[in-house]
Amino acid sequence: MDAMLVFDVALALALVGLAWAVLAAEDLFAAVVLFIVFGLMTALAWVRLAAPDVALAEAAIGAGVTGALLLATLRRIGGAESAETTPRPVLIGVGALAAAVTSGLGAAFLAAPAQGPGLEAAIAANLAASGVEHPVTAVLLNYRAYDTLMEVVVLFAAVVAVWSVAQAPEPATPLLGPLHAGFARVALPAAVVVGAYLLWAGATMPGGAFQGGAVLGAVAILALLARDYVPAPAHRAWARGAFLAGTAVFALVAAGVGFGPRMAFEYPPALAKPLILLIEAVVTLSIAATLAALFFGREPEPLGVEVEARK
Amino acid sequence: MSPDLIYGLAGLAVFGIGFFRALTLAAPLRRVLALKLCAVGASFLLIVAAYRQPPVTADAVPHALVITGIVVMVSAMAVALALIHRIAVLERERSDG
Amino acid sequence: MTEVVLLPLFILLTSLGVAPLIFALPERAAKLRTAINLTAAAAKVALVAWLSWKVSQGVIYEVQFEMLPGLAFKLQADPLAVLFIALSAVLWLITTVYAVGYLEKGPHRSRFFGFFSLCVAATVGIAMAGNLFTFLIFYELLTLATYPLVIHRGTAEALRAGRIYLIYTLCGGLALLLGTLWLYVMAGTTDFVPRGVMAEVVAETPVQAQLLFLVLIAGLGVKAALVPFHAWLPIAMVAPAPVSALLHAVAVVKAGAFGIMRVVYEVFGIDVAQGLGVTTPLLAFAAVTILYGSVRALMEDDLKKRLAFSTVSQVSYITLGVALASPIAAIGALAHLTHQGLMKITMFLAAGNLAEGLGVKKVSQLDGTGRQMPGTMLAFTLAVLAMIGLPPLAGFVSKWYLASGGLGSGQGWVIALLIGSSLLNALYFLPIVHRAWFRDADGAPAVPGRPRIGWLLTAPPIATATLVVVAGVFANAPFSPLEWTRFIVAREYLEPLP
Amino acid sequence: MADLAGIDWAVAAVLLPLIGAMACFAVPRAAATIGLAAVAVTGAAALALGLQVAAEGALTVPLGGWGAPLGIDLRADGLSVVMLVMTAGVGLLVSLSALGERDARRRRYFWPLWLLLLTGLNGVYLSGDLFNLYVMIEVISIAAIGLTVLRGNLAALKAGLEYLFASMVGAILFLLAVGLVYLNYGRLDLSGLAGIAGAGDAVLAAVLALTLVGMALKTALFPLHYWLPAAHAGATAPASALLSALVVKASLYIVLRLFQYLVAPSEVMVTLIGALGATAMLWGGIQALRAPRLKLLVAWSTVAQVGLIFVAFARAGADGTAESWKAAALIMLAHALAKAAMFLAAGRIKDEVGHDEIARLDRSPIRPTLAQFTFALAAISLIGLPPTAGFAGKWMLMEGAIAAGYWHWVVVTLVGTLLSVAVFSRVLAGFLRFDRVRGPLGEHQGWALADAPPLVLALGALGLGLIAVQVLAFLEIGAPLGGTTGVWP
Amino acid sequence: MTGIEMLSLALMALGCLFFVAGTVGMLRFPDAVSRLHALTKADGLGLVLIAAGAALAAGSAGWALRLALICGLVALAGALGAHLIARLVRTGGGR
Repeated sequence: MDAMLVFDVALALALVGLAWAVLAAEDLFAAVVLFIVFGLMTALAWVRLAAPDVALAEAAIGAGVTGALLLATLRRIGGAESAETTPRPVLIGVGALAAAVTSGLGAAFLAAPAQGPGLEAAIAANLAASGVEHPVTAVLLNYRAYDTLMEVVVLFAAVVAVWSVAQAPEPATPLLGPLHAGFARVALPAAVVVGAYLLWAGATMPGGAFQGGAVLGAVAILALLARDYVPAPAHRAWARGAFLAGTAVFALVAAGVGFGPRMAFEYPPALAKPLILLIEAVVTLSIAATLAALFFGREPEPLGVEVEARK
Repeated sequence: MSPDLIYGLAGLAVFGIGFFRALTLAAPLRRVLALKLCAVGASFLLIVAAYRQPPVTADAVPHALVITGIVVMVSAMAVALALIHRIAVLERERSDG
Repeated sequence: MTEVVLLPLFILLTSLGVAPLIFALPERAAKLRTAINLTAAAAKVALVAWLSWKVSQGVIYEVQFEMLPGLAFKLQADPLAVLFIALSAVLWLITTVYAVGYLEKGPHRSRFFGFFSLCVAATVGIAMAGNLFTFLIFYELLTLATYPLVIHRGTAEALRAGRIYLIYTLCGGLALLLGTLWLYVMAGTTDFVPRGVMAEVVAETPVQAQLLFLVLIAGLGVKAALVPFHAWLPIAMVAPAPVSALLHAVAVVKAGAFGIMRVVYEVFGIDVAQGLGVTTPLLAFAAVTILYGSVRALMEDDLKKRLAFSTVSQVSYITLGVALASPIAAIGALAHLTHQGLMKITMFLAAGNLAEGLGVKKVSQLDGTGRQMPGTMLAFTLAVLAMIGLPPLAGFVSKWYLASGGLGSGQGWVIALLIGSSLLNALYFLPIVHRAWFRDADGAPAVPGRPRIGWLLTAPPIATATLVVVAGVFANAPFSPLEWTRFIVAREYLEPLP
Repeated sequence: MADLAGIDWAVAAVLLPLIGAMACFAVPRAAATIGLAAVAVTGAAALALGLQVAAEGALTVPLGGWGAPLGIDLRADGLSVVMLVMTAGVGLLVSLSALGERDARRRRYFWPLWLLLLTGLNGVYLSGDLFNLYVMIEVISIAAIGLTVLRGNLAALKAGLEYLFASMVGAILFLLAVGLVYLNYGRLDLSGLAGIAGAGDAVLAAVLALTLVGMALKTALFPLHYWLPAAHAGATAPASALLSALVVKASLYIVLRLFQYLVAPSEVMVTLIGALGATAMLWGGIQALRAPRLKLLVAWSTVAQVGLIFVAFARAGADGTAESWKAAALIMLAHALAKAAMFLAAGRIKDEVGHDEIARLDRSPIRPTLAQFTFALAAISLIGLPPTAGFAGKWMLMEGAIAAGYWHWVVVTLVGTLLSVAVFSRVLAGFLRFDRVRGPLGEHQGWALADAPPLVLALGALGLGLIAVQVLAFLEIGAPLGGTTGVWP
Repeated sequence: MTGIEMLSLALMALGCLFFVAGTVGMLRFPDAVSRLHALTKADGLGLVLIAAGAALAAGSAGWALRLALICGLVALAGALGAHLIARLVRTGGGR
């Protein structure tokens, strides 16, 4: 098995090297591209550490959607760079601090028991009652469903914050030409099928709401880029509904089951699987809409509205 | 020298770089990148905690936590990028306004 | 028997409850505001009268509720408290009448009267505090309520005076807070108990007890204007006349002296304090303050500042009496607490009339004012004679007891001190009287035409002057201040009275 | 366990504001009414939970029925209920004063952001799981940043970005701590960890250090406070009241919880915290003295008060922490009420007078006397003069310090009190000065219904001092007794 | 080391060779368009070879089909990417 160790060491070094390259790149665009590569490499690392779900999420959200957001912002701020650099003594001081913190963490990490105690036994024991076969989905949507609800709330909060911040309409993106339109007509429906499949597979294999949502989000972003769909002010009500659908269904189901003898978030055993699938489906749609809205970056104001400058 | 040890240390190194640069970089976009690297470094720790020698299946809880962490991180970055964009727009308005 | 247990609370509420009412009144509702003020003051006097009759029957009222674990907000109407409340209630009534006249058309009268009644509420609270913790609460409330009054005029000079006043009194407050905390940690309780609570603590750690005494006296000394901490009193004279009259002659200054009395008698206990050897330095401080105050008063040309310095020295008579640690001296001290209040308020009210009516602020401008404002100057002269210690009047009574107390406890030099300070009093007061009556106003009077101050301003000083005479002549009458002090000291010392 | 009227109030306290937030976002025109109703209903839920805890003692709700290590538990004991009721009360009054917002965009987005913030806060106070605390902190910080930048001008946006970076670094440090805990103990539930956390091993040292730095960054303890003044001063009045009074408390609460559950801090750690707190008090005071604008002064006084809370925690050394967290909690409560009142009053003064430069406050002929009176009342509580809640907190602090013989903390607190007197007397003098007024002096003007919420808050701060003993008794319900006995090396 | 494993290893080695060639091409060629040329051609072929080798190693038909699908998609994406970059270069943007 030592061949894989060589690969692991190589990948680890590549990761550290890439991390330094991302932050040391002199040009912002290069930094973002290197960051996307770093994201993909991390996904590879997750695969090596036997965490397929996380690899999918990292690739789809960590590298894909985040990369798209970064590139979009880069275009909007036009690569304006503040030239000031931090003075050398501060660099050395903070460097020493960071090194100290990291080495402290390293010591604590090495002192920790390798492959120490965990909850895998408890998960396996309760898997039958959780309504899904795949352990990660069971943890996400049943054991720690409260965490996942709050995670979707964070996403919802992000879109509320972004809509409250951004206002002024901005210059339109350049057209991507006919070839892309043809490709889009073929690829996008296929991607939608892939997204739906990912959602469905989540119950038994690595996959699930977030990964599926991310793929569908990517589809929406491509549609926005190709301006197949231009968000109009009239669509705002629909968009608001889409953003909060996931959280609303999740919260109402969680509270709903809470009435009567059972605890909140405690699905009745017979209904566990359908309920989880219902929640996952709506959450996937919600995530896709939210990620696309985050990419679009602002509430689609009626174009004519002249937003007076804040005093 | 099992994989979890290698990647654990690599993750901490990535965190160190990210933490160092997050405190020293001035450009807001680069600081966002640095913070995302710190977050990835931190999630290495969790995934390594979940790693079990191959025949045994890995512990699913940290995986769920890291997925949540990724989604939280992307939403925080989205807000940061929206702020950066809005600041750039206002500064451009102010400079030529 | 505790019939109307809440009587102390009602007395407190007559002014505390009234304050927000007055704050909310718009400026032009002058009639309504005066009505509220006067009824509240009258009600308080009535309640105090009833209380004093009850307390003389041996009833002790007490209201208590727990504020912090182990610490209670406690109001207790014992005879000592009643004396101080009676004084402040009567004088508040008179000064309110005076203030209504004085601030005829001035701005912010609602705010003034609001804080004015808050001050009196604080004074009453200080009097009735059952433990040092409650005393501290009202002590700080007094600072907060008097600050806006000192800077009522809103001028830059008033604000500067206010800032100095705030620094002094808040530092005093913090010292008292530190003392109360330390007392609570060392003695386990801050309650006022006739024979004091510090007996065993003094036995164990005398040095710490001495330090605690120093901190407590420093905290209280600021308000009692003991020498190193007296500077704020003359500066605060920039306040309007009713404020300097009621507050700086009665409420604030007496609160400090009253606090010292409580600490010496009911926290340490007089014999424990004497055993600890802290009374002699206190005696020294009081003596120095008496002399220093009189000397500075001599040099001061501004009338109100001269009166302020005289207050500094007069208040230390009380501390002197307390520190002499003999029952007779204690009677002298307590009697002086009331008599000095009456005398000093007459003088300040008269000074206010002079400033308001004739625009006379300096002693040198006082020539011939006797003829122009006979009533006021008559009251002023009576108060001056009482202050110097002319036999039948109030001043003589308290000085007499102080002197015999000093003699009794072997401190012979006290008599020399009292005689000396009386002489000094005469030196800085008699020229005022001489200028007022025996010099004719050469040249045009400072303000043309009859001085236009109405009866609202002349009646109060005359009333207080008559009280001074009454307190002096009928000293042995049943409810006179002197009689009441004998009753208190009896309870305090539990010995047969001489 | 279903209970009081069959509803599980702990879950209700978290889900109600969430549902309210979504409703406000869905119907922007009716955001204000829905928002206010949601805040009121959440307040009722918090009170019901309080009654229940008062009756039955600490309450544990195993969500999903799975139990501690696998599932997530909600835990409501004395401290969390006091924080919940405080958040609900202050939040309701701030919401009332936010009704006066005229700008359409701000009115539309204040309510969903505020209710999401409320969800996060209630989530933190009820959470019994470390990672759940992390997610809740993220909900709070994103909503808080949304509120900070709601004003929309460049200064607010820049302050918001700086605040976002600070809270992201803080959250990541906390995530690292969670990672280390899971690596070593394989479980994340606080009550479970309290038992097995071994005495004095290196991991707990790292976890404690990381969390302390992370939370210090988010609560703006001295060296890491650089982002707070600009962010809190730049926001709109209701937003800054929420930020200063409530958001700062969440990370303070987490530090308290960790010291209670994971490991009792050692003497070195406690003195370090006290020292940082002391410097924060001095630095905050000095900066507040130099602050030109009213809201900046109030923001700097938050930095000082956070320092005071840490000093309160450190007042009696390591073994005293079992008692001194109550003093810290009391000061947190007093600060929340007084600071919210002060920020709202400052906002009112700025609306009436037109600007909030302290030097020119006394020149304006318009004097909002009621708002100024509220400001003064809040100042009295922040200074800590009797009978306010601030005084009760400081009294507990100094009493514990003297009993344990740590006199230096007493001296620090007294100096801090004098400093805050100087700071606030600078503002109060401006209110009471009349000789440089331009134009005729109006009388009783500037009074409006919007003055009511701050006044109620200020009177609350005043009145709370009188019932401090009941609050302290309530704090003791179900409080874990100082976590493990293990003392970190 | 049966025959099939030998063959799949050989195929994969060949594929890697093409990838290396593509990368060298990308670094050495002067302007953007020629670099595009190197990338799409060499990497495309390299990918197919590695996929074939992997399919042999995996053995089951299902995996072979999936790998083929992946090759198809990557080729499609590569072509579109190259086209868009080329359009950008022709219209004067890009670096």
